[in-house]
Amino acid sequence: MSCQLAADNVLYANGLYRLVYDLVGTILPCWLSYVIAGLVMIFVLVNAVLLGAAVITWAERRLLGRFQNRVGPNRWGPFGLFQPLADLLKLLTKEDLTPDGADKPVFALVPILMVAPLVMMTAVIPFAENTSLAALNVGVLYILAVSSITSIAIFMAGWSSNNRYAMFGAARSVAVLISYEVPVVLSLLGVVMVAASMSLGSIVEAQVLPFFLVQPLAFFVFMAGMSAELNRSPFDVAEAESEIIAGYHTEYSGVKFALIQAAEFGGVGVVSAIAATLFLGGWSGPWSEYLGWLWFLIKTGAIVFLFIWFRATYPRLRIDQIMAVSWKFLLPLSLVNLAAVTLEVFLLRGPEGVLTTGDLGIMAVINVVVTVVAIWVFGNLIRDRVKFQARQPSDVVVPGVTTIEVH
Amino acid sequence: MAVREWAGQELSEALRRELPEAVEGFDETAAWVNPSQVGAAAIFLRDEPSLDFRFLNSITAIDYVEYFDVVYHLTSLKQQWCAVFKTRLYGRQDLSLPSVYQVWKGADYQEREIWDLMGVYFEGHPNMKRIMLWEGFEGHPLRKDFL
Amino acid sequence: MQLPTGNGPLHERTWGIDREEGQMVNDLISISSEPIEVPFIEVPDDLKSNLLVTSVDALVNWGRKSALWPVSFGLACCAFEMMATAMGRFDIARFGMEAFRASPRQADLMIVAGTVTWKMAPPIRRIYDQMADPKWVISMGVCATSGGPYFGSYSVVPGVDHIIPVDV
Amino acid sequence: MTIRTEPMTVNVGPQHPSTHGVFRVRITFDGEDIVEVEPVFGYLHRGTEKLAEERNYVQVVTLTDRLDYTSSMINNQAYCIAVERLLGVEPPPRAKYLRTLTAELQRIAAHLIAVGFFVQELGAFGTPLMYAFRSRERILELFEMLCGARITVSYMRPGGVFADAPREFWPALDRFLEDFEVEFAEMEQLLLENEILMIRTRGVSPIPPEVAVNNSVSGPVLRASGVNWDWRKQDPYDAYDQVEFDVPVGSHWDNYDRFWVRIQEVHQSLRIIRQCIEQIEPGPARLELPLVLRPDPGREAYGRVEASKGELAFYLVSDGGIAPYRCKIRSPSLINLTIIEELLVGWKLADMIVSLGSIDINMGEVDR
Repeated sequence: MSCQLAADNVLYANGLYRLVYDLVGTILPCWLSYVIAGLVMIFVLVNAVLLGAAVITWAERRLLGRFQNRVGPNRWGPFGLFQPLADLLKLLTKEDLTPDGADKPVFALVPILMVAPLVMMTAVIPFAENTSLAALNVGVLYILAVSSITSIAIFMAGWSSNNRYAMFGAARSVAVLISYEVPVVLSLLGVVMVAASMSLGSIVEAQVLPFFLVQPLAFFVFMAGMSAELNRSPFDVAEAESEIIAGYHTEYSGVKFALIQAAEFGGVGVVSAIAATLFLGGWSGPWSEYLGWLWFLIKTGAIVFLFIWFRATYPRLRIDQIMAVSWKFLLPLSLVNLAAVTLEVFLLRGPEGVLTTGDLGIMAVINVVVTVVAIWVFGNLIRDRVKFQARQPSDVVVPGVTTIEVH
Repeated sequence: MAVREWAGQELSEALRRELPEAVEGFDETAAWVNPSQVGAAAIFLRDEPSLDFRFLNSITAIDYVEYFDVVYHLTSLKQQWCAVFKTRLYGRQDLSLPSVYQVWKGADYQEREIWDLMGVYFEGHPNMKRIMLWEGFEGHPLRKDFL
Repeated sequence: MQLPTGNGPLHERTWGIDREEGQMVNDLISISSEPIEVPFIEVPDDLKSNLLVTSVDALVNWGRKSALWPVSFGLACCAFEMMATAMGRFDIARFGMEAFRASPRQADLMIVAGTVTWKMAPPIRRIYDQMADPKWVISMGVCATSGGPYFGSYSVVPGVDHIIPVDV
Repeated sequence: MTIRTEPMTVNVGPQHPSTHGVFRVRITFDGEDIVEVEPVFGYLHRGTEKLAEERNYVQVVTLTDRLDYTSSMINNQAYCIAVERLLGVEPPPRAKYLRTLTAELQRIAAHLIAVGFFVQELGAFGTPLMYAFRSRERILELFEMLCGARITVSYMRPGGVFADAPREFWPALDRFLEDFEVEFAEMEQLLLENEILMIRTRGVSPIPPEVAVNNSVSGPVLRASGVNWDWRKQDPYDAYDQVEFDVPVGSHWDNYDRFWVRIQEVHQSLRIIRQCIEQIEPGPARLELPLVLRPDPGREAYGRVEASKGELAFYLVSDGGIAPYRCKIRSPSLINLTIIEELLVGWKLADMIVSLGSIDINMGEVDR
C-alpha cells in the first residue's frame, strides 16, 4: 500500500477506481498506477457506452417492429439479441471509403469527436449511490458544455465530405443544435435551483418527489430539446432520409459509420440516463442501496422507450417550423418555468434555505397547473394562421355532381 | 350525364365561322386544321365561351410514312363536351408545327415527347429538349422506319 | 457535376450536362455488348485447413450474412415487391435486413429491381462503384435479368449483367 | 455586414429515396428555398408504345400491367375499353361488374400506397407505410385468387375478364371488407388529425383550379384543386352508371387536400365495391371473341378511365392488322407533372419532397 489517493480527487468516491489504483499501486510507482487506473476507467466507460448503443439499436429495431405490425430481428440469438453483433462485425470488415476531394484529416476525426463527448458525459452520471466515475460538483454545467462538442463534429462531417446533401444536413443540424441549447439550459436552471446544487448526485438526493412532477414544464422542454439535439423524430431534419439521403454522414462507410451510428444510439442512451437522473430521481427507489442500479436502468429504459415511441409515431417538422418551435414555443415555456420556480423557491424555502417535501408537493400542484395553462396559451399563440383559409370555388366546377368537401 | 362528343362536322363549322382559312375539312370524329393555323385555332377553341375547350387531354402524332397526323383531344369541363381536331404534315424531314404551349400548358411534355419519339418540332416551345431518350440518341424511335 | 453557369433558365444552362450524359450513355452502350463475368475466387488449399483463418472467416461471414443492408434502389414494378418484403407480411427485418440505406456507401447489397434502361445504366454503374466492398448484387425479376417483356426495345438493357457484375 | 450567398444547384435523383422510382430533378436552391426546377425523365423509358405496335391486341395487355405498376387492374381496364371501342363490342354485364370491382380494389391499393408514401416522405419512420402495406397485401391476396398474380395481373381482356372469380373469392372479399374497415379507421386515426401532418401540409403548394385545368392535371390532384371532375361520373364506363358514389373535392388546393381527397376516395371505393357485390348477377364473364383480333382498317378509338392517378387513356389506331398501328398512352402521371414548377418554386426542400409525394407520380407511367 504505497500510494494514497488524495481525498480531494474527483475520483475519490469511486470504489472501482480506488480498487484498481490500490492494487496497481502495490507493485508499480504511483504515477503509473494513476494512469493505469484511469485507462481502466476509460475502458469501462467506452464499453458501457458502446454496449448501451448496441442494446438500444436492438431495442429500437424490435420495438419499431412491434409498432409496425411486424416482428423485427429475431433470427440471430435469443430474441435477435446478436443482431447488433452481426452489424458490428459486418461494418468492421467493410471497406473504409474516403471520398475524393474530402478534407481527409477532418473527415477521419469526426467519428472520434462524435463518440468522445458521450463517453465524457457518462463519466458524471451516478448509476447508483456513489457510483459515478467522477462526482463533479458542477455536473450539470459539465454535461452541457461537453454535449455542445457534437455540433462541431457534425459540422465537420458535413463540411469535409464534399457532398451537398451532407452540407445540407450539417447546416440544418447546427442551426437546430444551437437554437435548442437555449431552452434546454433554461429548463435545467430550474432543476438546479430547486436542488440547490449542480452535482448530479445531490440532485438525485434532492428528489424526494421526482422533479418531473415538481417541474413538468422543464421536463417537457428538456425532452423536446433533447430529441432535437439527438436528431430524433420529429426533429430529425439533419438526416432526413426522405429528403437528404442520410444527411451529414452520407459519405461515411465501414468503421467510421459504425462509430457514428454508435454515437447516435449511445447518445439516446446517455441523454435518457441524464433525463432519468435529473427528472425521474435516478437511482432512488425502494431498497435503493442494493437495487439502485436497477431503478436507474428501469427509468432510463422508460425514457429510451419514449424516444423510440416518438420516432415510430411522428412525421418530421420542417426546418423553419423547428426553429419556430424552439424560439416561439419552448423558449417562452422555459422562461415561464424559470420564473415560476424562482418565485416558489423564494417564497417557500425555510430560513436555512432548504425545501421540505411538503414544499415540493405544493410546488408540484402549482406547476402542473402552470404547465397546462402555459402550453395551451403558447400553443395557440404560435399556431400558423396565415395562408390557411378556404378559397372560393372557381367557375370550372361541374354542376350536378354530388361532392363532399374538406372541412 | 355523359359527356357529349362533338362530331367532326360540328366542330369544323364552329371553327369556320371565325377562322375560315384554318379549316381544311372534317371526318366522322374530327375537324382537320391547317398546320400553320393550329395556334390560332387553339386560342379560339379555348377562349370562345360557346366552345370553352379549356382542358387539353392529349396530343398524339401518328406516322403514316408519307405524312404525319397530329391529333388533339379537347374537353370542356364546364359544358361537358369533348372534341377532336387533327392536322396533317407531309414529308419526313424538318417537320414543324406551331406549339400550343402558351395556350394549354399541359401540352408541354407531350410536345417534347412527340419531338423526341416522332421528330415533329414545335415552334415556340421554350424547351425543346429530348424528354425520354438521352442526348445523342440517333433517330426518332416511334417512326415506322426506325430499326 | 459541373455547376451550370451563365444566364437564362435552368434548362438552357444544363445543355452541356445533358450532352455529356448522353455521351456517357452512348459510350457505355458501345462497350457493354457482352455480359460481365463474375470472377470466381479460388481459396488456396493450405488456407482451407488453417484453423485461425477459417474460424475468423466463419464469424465474419456470419456477420455479413446476418446484417445485409440493401441500398434502397428501386427501378420499376419489382421495387414494390422489394418494399413489400420489408413490410409486415414478409418482414426481412427478421434477418437483420431491414436497414434500407439511402446512401450507397453504407449498403452491402444492391437489389436491381426492375427494368434497366440505357439512360439509367450510368447511374447504376456509379452507385455500384460508390458502394464499399464487400458488396453484392441481386438482379431481381426477369426485366433486370434479361429485359424480359421489353427485350428488344430500343432503350432497354438486355440484362443488368452487361453493366455490373451480378451475383444472384 | 452582409453575407455573400450564392444559389446552389443540386441534382436530386435518379436514385433518391423519395422520388418515387427513378425520377430526377435538377433544382437551384437559395439556402433551402427552391428557385428553379428542371425535371429530367426517361430513366424508365422502355418503349412501350413501340413494342405495342409489334404485338397483337391481346398481348398488349401484359405491357399495360407495367405502366402504372401500383394500379395494373385499372390500366388493363383502360386498354380493354379502348379495344372494345375499336371493335364496337360491349362486354357482358357480369364482366362489367367484375371489372368495376377489381378496379376499385386496385384503386384502394394504389391510394394506400400514395398515402403511405406521402406520410413517409413527411418523415414518419415507416409506421403509416406499414399500416398501408398491411391492407394492400390483403388486396393483392384477393388478386392472387382471381388471376394468380400479385402485381402484373393481366386480369382483364378485351371483351370481359380472363376468368370468372372462383367461389372462394366472395367470402374472402367479405372478410377483407370487414377487416379493412377497422384497419383503415386505425390509419385515419393516426393521420387525419395529426398536428404535425397538418402544419406540414396545410397551405403548402396550393394549385388554383385555373392553373390545374390549364396544365391538364387530372385525377385526385385536380379534384383537390376544387374541380369536381371525375370520368367515372362524367363518362361512365363499365358498371359505374349503376352505382352511387360522391366525388370528394378540396377547398384549399394544398398538399393536405390532395392527401385528404385520396383518403375519401378510398371510402367511396368501398361504397362502390359493396354495391357491386349486391348487384352482380351470374352470367358469362367474357365475350366470345376470335383469338386474334382484327379491327377494321382506319378505325380509331380513345378509351379512357379514371385511374388512381388521373385520366388514363389509350388512343388506338388500327390498319386492319393484328397489332395496333399506333398505341398512344395518355399517362396521367406525366401530365400531372406539368405543374411541377407551380408546385415547387418558392417552397423549401422539405416541401418539395412532400409536394412530389402529393401528386403521386409513378415512373412506370411517366416514362413508359
